[in-house]
Amino acid sequence: MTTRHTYDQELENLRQDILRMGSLVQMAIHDAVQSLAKQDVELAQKVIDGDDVIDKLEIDIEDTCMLLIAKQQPLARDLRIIATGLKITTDMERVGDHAFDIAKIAQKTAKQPLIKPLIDIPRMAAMAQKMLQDSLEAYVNLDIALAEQVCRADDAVDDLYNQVFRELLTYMMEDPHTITQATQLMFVTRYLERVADHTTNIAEWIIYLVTGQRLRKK
Amino acid sequence: MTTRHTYDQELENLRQDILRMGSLVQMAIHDAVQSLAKQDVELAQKVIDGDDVIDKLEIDIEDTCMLLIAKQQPLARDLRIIATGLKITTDMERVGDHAFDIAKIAQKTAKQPLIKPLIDIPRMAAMAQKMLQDSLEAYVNLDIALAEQVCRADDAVDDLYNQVFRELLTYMMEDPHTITQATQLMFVTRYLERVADHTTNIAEWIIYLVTGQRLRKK
Amino acid sequence: MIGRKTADRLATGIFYAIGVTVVVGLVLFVGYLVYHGWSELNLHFLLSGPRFTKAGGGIGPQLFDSIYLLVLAMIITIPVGLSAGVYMAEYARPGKLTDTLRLCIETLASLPSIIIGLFGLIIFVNLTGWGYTLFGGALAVAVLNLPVATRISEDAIRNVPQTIREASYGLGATQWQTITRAVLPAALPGLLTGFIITAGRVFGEAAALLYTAGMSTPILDYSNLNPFSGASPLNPFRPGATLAVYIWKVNSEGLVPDARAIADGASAVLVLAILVFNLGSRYLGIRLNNRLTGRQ
Amino acid sequence: MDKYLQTRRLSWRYIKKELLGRSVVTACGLFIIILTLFLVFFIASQGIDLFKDNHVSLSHFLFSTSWHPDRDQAPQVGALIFIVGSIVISLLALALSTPFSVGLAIFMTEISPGLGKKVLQPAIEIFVGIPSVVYGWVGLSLLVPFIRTHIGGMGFSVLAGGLVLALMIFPTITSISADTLRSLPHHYKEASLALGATRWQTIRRILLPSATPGILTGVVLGLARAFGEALAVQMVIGNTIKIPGSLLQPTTNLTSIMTMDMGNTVMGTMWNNALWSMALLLFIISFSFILLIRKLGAIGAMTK
Amino acid sequence: GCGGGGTQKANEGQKTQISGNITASGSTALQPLAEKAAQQFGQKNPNAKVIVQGGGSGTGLTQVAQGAVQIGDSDIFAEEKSGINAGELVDHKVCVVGFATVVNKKVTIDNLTHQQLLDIFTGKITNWKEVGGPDLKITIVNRPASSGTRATFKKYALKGAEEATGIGLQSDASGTVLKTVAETDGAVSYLALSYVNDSVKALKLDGVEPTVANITSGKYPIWSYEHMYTKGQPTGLTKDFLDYMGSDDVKPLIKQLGYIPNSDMKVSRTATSN
Amino acid sequence: MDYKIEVNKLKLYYGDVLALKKITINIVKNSVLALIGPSGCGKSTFLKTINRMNDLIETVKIEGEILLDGMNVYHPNVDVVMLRKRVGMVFQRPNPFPMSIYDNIAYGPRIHGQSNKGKLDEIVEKSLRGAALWDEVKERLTSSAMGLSGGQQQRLCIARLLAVEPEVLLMDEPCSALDPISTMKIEELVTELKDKYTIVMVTHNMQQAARVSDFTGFFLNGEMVEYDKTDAIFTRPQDNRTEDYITGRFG
Amino acid sequence: MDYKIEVNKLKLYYGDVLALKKITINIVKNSVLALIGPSGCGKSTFLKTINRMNDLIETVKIEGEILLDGMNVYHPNVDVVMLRKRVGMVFQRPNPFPMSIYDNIAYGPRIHGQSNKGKLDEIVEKSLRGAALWDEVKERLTSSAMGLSGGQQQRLCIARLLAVEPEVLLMDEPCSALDPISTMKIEELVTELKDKYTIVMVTHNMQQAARVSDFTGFFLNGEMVEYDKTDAIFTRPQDNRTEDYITGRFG
Ligand SMILES: Nc1ncnc2c1ncn2[C@@H]1O[C@H](COP(=O)(O)OP(=O)(O)OP(=O)(O)O)[C@@H](O)[C@H]1O
Ligand SMILES: Nc1ncnc2c1ncn2[C@@H]1O[C@H](COP(=O)(O)OP(=O)(O)OP(=O)(O)O)[C@@H](O)[C@H]1O
Ligand SMILES: [Mg+2]
Ligand SMILES: [Mg+2]
Ligand SMILES: O=P([O-])([O-])[O-]
Repeated sequence: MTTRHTYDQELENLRQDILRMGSLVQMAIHDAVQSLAKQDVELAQKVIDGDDVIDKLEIDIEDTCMLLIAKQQPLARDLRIIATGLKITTDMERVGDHAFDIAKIAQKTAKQPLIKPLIDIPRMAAMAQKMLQDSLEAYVNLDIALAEQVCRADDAVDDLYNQVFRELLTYMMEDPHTITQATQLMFVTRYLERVADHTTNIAEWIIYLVTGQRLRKK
Repeated sequence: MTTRHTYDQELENLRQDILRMGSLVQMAIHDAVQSLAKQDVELAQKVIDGDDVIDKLEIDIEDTCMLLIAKQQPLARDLRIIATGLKITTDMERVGDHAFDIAKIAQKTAKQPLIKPLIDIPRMAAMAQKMLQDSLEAYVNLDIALAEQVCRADDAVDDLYNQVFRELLTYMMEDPHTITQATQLMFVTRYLERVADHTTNIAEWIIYLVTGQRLRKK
Repeated sequence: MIGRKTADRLATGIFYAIGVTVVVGLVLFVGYLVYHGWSELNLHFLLSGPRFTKAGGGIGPQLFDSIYLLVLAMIITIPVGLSAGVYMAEYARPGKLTDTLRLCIETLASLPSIIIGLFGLIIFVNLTGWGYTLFGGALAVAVLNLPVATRISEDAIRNVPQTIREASYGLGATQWQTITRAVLPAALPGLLTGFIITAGRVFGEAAALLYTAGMSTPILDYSNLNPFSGASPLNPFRPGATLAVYIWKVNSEGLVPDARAIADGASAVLVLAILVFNLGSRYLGIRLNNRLTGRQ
Repeated sequence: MDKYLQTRRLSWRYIKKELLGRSVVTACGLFIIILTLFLVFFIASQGIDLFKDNHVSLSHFLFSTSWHPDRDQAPQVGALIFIVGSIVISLLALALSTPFSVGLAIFMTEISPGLGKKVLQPAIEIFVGIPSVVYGWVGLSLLVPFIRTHIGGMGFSVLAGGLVLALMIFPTITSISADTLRSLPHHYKEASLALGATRWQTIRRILLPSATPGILTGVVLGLARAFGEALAVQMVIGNTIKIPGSLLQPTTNLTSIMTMDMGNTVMGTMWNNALWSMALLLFIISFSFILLIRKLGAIGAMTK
Repeated sequence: GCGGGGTQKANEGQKTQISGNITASGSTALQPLAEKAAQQFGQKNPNAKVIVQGGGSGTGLTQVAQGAVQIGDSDIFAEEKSGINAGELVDHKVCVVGFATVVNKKVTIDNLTHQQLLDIFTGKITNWKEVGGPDLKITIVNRPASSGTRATFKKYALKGAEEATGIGLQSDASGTVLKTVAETDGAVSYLALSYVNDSVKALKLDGVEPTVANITSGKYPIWSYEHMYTKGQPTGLTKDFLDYMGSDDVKPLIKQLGYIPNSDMKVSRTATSN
Repeated sequence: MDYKIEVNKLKLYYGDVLALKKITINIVKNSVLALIGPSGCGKSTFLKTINRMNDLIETVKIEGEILLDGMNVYHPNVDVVMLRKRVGMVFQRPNPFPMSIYDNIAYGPRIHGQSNKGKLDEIVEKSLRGAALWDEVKERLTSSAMGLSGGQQQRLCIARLLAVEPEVLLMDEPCSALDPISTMKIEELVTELKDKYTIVMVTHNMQQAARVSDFTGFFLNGEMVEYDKTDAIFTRPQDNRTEDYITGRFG
Repeated sequence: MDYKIEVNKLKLYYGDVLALKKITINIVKNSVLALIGPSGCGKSTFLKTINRMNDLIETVKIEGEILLDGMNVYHPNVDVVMLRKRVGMVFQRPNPFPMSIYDNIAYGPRIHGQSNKGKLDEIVEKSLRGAALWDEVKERLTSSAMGLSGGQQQRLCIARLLAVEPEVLLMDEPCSALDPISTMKIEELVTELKDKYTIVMVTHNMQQAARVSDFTGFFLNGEMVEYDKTDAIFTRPQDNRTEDYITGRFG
């Protein structure tokens, strides 16, 4: 039984907000890639519009963290929860930005048919999304093993990125008409790679949250 | 006269570390773009090696912030200094990452002659760098006007980015042989655009640091 | 020069010696009184009246008068002393009047009891025309004890934390309500202990009574409880000798052959009574305090 | 909403209760003042008659040893013998009891607080309460014969008076000294010991100096009690109207002569007036003691 | 006033029955008799209380004059006491009491001449051997100067000579004197005969023993009347008691306690006679 | 907003010393106002002017006005005793009366004339519940209140106030004598109480002010330097003196 | 590391009550060790075992050993008086003697036999400087120490200790009776003093422990639950009980 009801409630609210932001971001990535693959302009627009919500949520979470620090003199795990909150929102917001960027590209590419049906990009997106999902789950359950798994998964995304990048390069060389679209898709893959990177960061922060140990960046 | 010597000393140390990280990052961007322009592999390597220092500095700064929160129950400006420290290190680290990425590209492109002498990219780099420098200066002097100027400068970088992007696209279309290098350069411009973005973030945090007001993200 | 440790040990030894000496001395003193008075401590001695020329008299009337005078004196002292104490602790503002009052109380307290006795002789005995009366004695003793009672009341009331008053005012109580309902109940243990000790003083007082209440007790009719009847033990306007006075008298004027035994016995009774007063006040004070503070 | 804050159109019960209580206790305070003033006035007016009506000079009263109030011609009322007797016996009592009192106070607060609290403190309190006639009685029946047979003289003596008084004021001085020592902040001791002082050093250099005003207050109170005590002393000092040549000689003092002669002399006579002048003198002395104690109290308060 | 006043009224209310409350105070020499008599009186009249206090003759005279008591007991004539307005007091001589010079039992002599007594009490003789006794220091035990006993002793034994001050002891009351003389080697003092017992030795004066016979016949001079003074003529209970004191009921008591009934006296004195 | 208390240009003198300098502040109904400031700045003084506890000090002189529900509490017709009933006060050290728990709570109603046993029982239970103490003490209402722990005593004092149904609660450093756990409990309680009462609380603990209050006023040398929403005061105070104070730095 | 004090399996009984349960801890030379824990957990008790102030309590029984520079302080040959000179103690409430500032500082040297006026002057100045008090009091060395503010008094007490040249300073909640500014000053002072002394400090203020100490020990019910570098304890305690305590939550 704890004696700090209000505080605990506030910490719980913070966690919920972070999780909500996480799912929003995850959903945004998913939708963005979908809109790209399905050339669905409206879905893309939805993602673009949704970015504001995510940005606002980030600011709210940051404010909450600030107020908690001001009020509660957090120490130990409480402090780590708050610090983690402050840090991973940056990463999540960036992921949201990338979703926004992808959605923008989706709107641009929607005007022409796709140079080829997208397979690897959605696969990459799925991987990144899974990582995001896992890290959120790790956050919920304070599951270090899962968080470490997320960190490892980044390599697979990187491999896929390199593969898709080379593929698109080949397309471009073969058919200069595809250049515009291919460069766009190149950026998309780059973004997805970044998303995975950010997610890795988040996972690392989760490990810190649980253990208090910072992983040295690779 | 203050009565919290140790605390003030620690806050000052934190500021110094943040500034040091800022200049390191700024230098890294400068060197990376130089190495790209001058096809200087060694300089690029230096940037790549230097990234570890930046990453380590980030972790140190974060730890300092955490300990300050734990020890000093920061409020008001002190709290904002620390929160700002926690947040802008992420952005700076990202800028450092981009320098790293550019340096990597510099190493790749160094094998072939450049498709054209780089003019706009160094210009962009200079602009981004200037923004970084200004924001550091704004941080030192708690100069809101300067910070706001940094925010506005981002638009110029964006414009330049779009211009260079189109230019590179044209190159590629005209001469598919340039595609590989052009895509690399495209990423470089994209990175520089991101650097400017991050710098804008930093400037926004500086405004927050001084006024306590969060700017709504555009 | 001796080392500081040696000095320490030496000093400790000396203090122990003093402690032991005093304890032994005190035990001997009480032991002496009780030992000598022991043979007298029987019901007959305690209840029967004195004899003038023959041995075997008791101290019954004196014992009764001691208690009765005590009651009379306390009936006068407590209300006045308590009220004055309340005034000092609650109403008196720092200033000339309060200073004067305090000085008066101290002056009164320091007056030798013989002076108060002589004062009583002239005022309560001669001027009023009452002659030697228990009431006059009670008044004299009241004068003697008034400052003590006032000081005890004031201290006990002052010792009630200010916070209690604030609490009461904060709840919308008037000053008088605060005093009577919050402060005095809180001061009760202190008041009780103090008054019992005051009572002990009355019980043992002699000098002030020699000239006011007289030195002998008339033969009384203990079945007559009408306080206005001359023969009634309850008539306050009759002379009466308290135990302490009786010891004095037996010693100075007594023709009784067993004067010594009577004085011994009466002394023992007095000492034991004081013992009871002290222990009683301690016990009551502690119990009451525990009740108020919730300790077991 | 106004109804709450408005004056309750003065409830008389409320006012009465407040004012009545206040007046009663104030009256009691005033009563004490009046009583004291009356007493003082009374004693003073009685005491002054000797000089006013009988035209005895103050210096004769204070400094002459010639006490012949019963002479028909030129009665003499020099009170010096009594004054000296009072002083000598009181000082002797003080000299006898102070070292023991302070020593015991230290013993019971510092050396053996357990014993002090459980045994000595209650014992001391009981002894404060023992009536003076009992002390006198013990003095008369035990001390006087003892002195007579084992030390010398007639038994009735300055020494006997001093001892009885010493015994009487011993608990007073002890309990006030012990209270003072006890009320010294506990941390004085801790601080000293923690600096590596021995217990004796701590007592001598910290506790005693800090407690001095309080101890002195106790001593003065003891002195006042000794001065004013009547019966116990009178029973054992012999009441010889003579300045004692040694501790073993009898003497008399102010209170004794007053107890013995006051009742037997007629109001208004020179003899009686002389006795009242002694009462006045006694009052003045005890009043001076109060002033002294107040002074000491102020000093004590300053060091707290 | 409640005490005295109420008493009088109660008296007037029921004339048939004697009741009420009066106080007599004063002479310690008379006190034993007064107490005993009051006790007897009380047994006879259960509703009447006569309270007897000591205090000394001076006290008795002073208090009766001030109205504090109804009866003032005295060993001396009111006229002899300075400061008393004897005119308003009414004298009731209840008996005569004799006084003896008493000494500690270690003193082997049993007679002193007048001169010797004078010399002893004026401090000229300080050792018993000077008067034929053992080598023992003389310790004088005096009553206070205000005592009636002392006044009588001074007047008749010492012929009015002033005692030396600063020698010997002083005891407040006769009882204490008795005890002190009994316990102090070489002590000498004087006591009413009613107080004298085996613990001390009573001395002859000029060879005359302090006995009732010698007093009534006028051979032994140290005696005095025991007076009961009232302020104005006695009334009510006071009068009843004084009447009782003079009645035959008290005579046996007087003798028993060592006093001498007035009627036995063959000599008499007045306030001014010597 | 709905103001419970309006303070207009309040000045207070202790003798000649100006202890409160033109304080003007509106206190929102059902909110918690925290007063912070260095020792001796006048927080307690200000608090006590609201229920006129300062009347007890003779040298006090007051100018300006304090309106409680629009009525000036310093109006000569105001019955101070009724005012204090409406504006209750909790002190720094818990100050239960040395009586039973029950009698403590019943004290207020009794002095205000309630003597019906059933009613009193009801009030006692309700007040104790209101102060979150009922469950802890219901088994021992007749035992002495002095036997409670410090934190319980402080809640008892609050319950005792609630029993006279005040509208405003003034709290002068109510937790400064309590351990951290009890402090937390009182803070939780204050948060609950503000639904029904308007609360003004002095505290030296910045974080406490930040935690429990809606508004915060910063006093310095008898002046109200800054008054704002609590979140604003503690993250972005406008006045440098406020900043210096809450960050632990002084001029 | 260089240990100043080694505590091995220390047990302390008050009568039959075990108040310290097998405490084992090594205290690094020239470091500040903070002891934290709930009220009554034995912090003060532990502190007092080090300079044997517990000897004053008769019921105390001690097992295990405490080595000061390798010497067991409970060895029968140890001179307690000298031990206390080496291991000085600062108490919760400032406890200057009621004498002048000068005499307060000179007290220690004097009882240890120093009577040379020049030497004493020197010691007084040096000690006051060491306690960062010299500048504030140098003009009034002969005035009473009781006239100083609480914070100054506490520094005076530290100066008084320094005058007997101790090696270890034990501080039992030295700031709990002080205002925030004085607290800061003492904290600054402690930070300076650790260059020369080994300091063990009890505090209830987590942040204070975090601020001034190098190591922190957490006591609970007479047990040393956790002992680690301060930074670690306050950001990542290993034991859940420590975590609960420092975050203000209790079982
Ligand atoms: N009864 C009084 N008489 C004269 N001056 C007073 C009185 N009470 C307080 N003061 C002065 O008024 C000023 C404000 O005191 P107040 O008690 O209101 O301060 P505070 O802010 O509550 O301080 P703290 O935080 O120490 O409780 C102080 O300078 C104080 O000395
Ligand atoms: N003299 C003593 N006799 C008996 N028990 C004692 C004594 N002193 C302390 N104790 C008990 O020992 C335990 C530890 O007390 P200690 O004073 O060391 O606690 P603490 O941690 O310093 O607490 P606080 O934070 O309140 O100062 C407590 O349970 C206390 O009741
Ligand atoms: Mg205050
Ligand atoms: Mg402790
Ligand atoms: O008491 P006396 O009989 O001596 O007057």
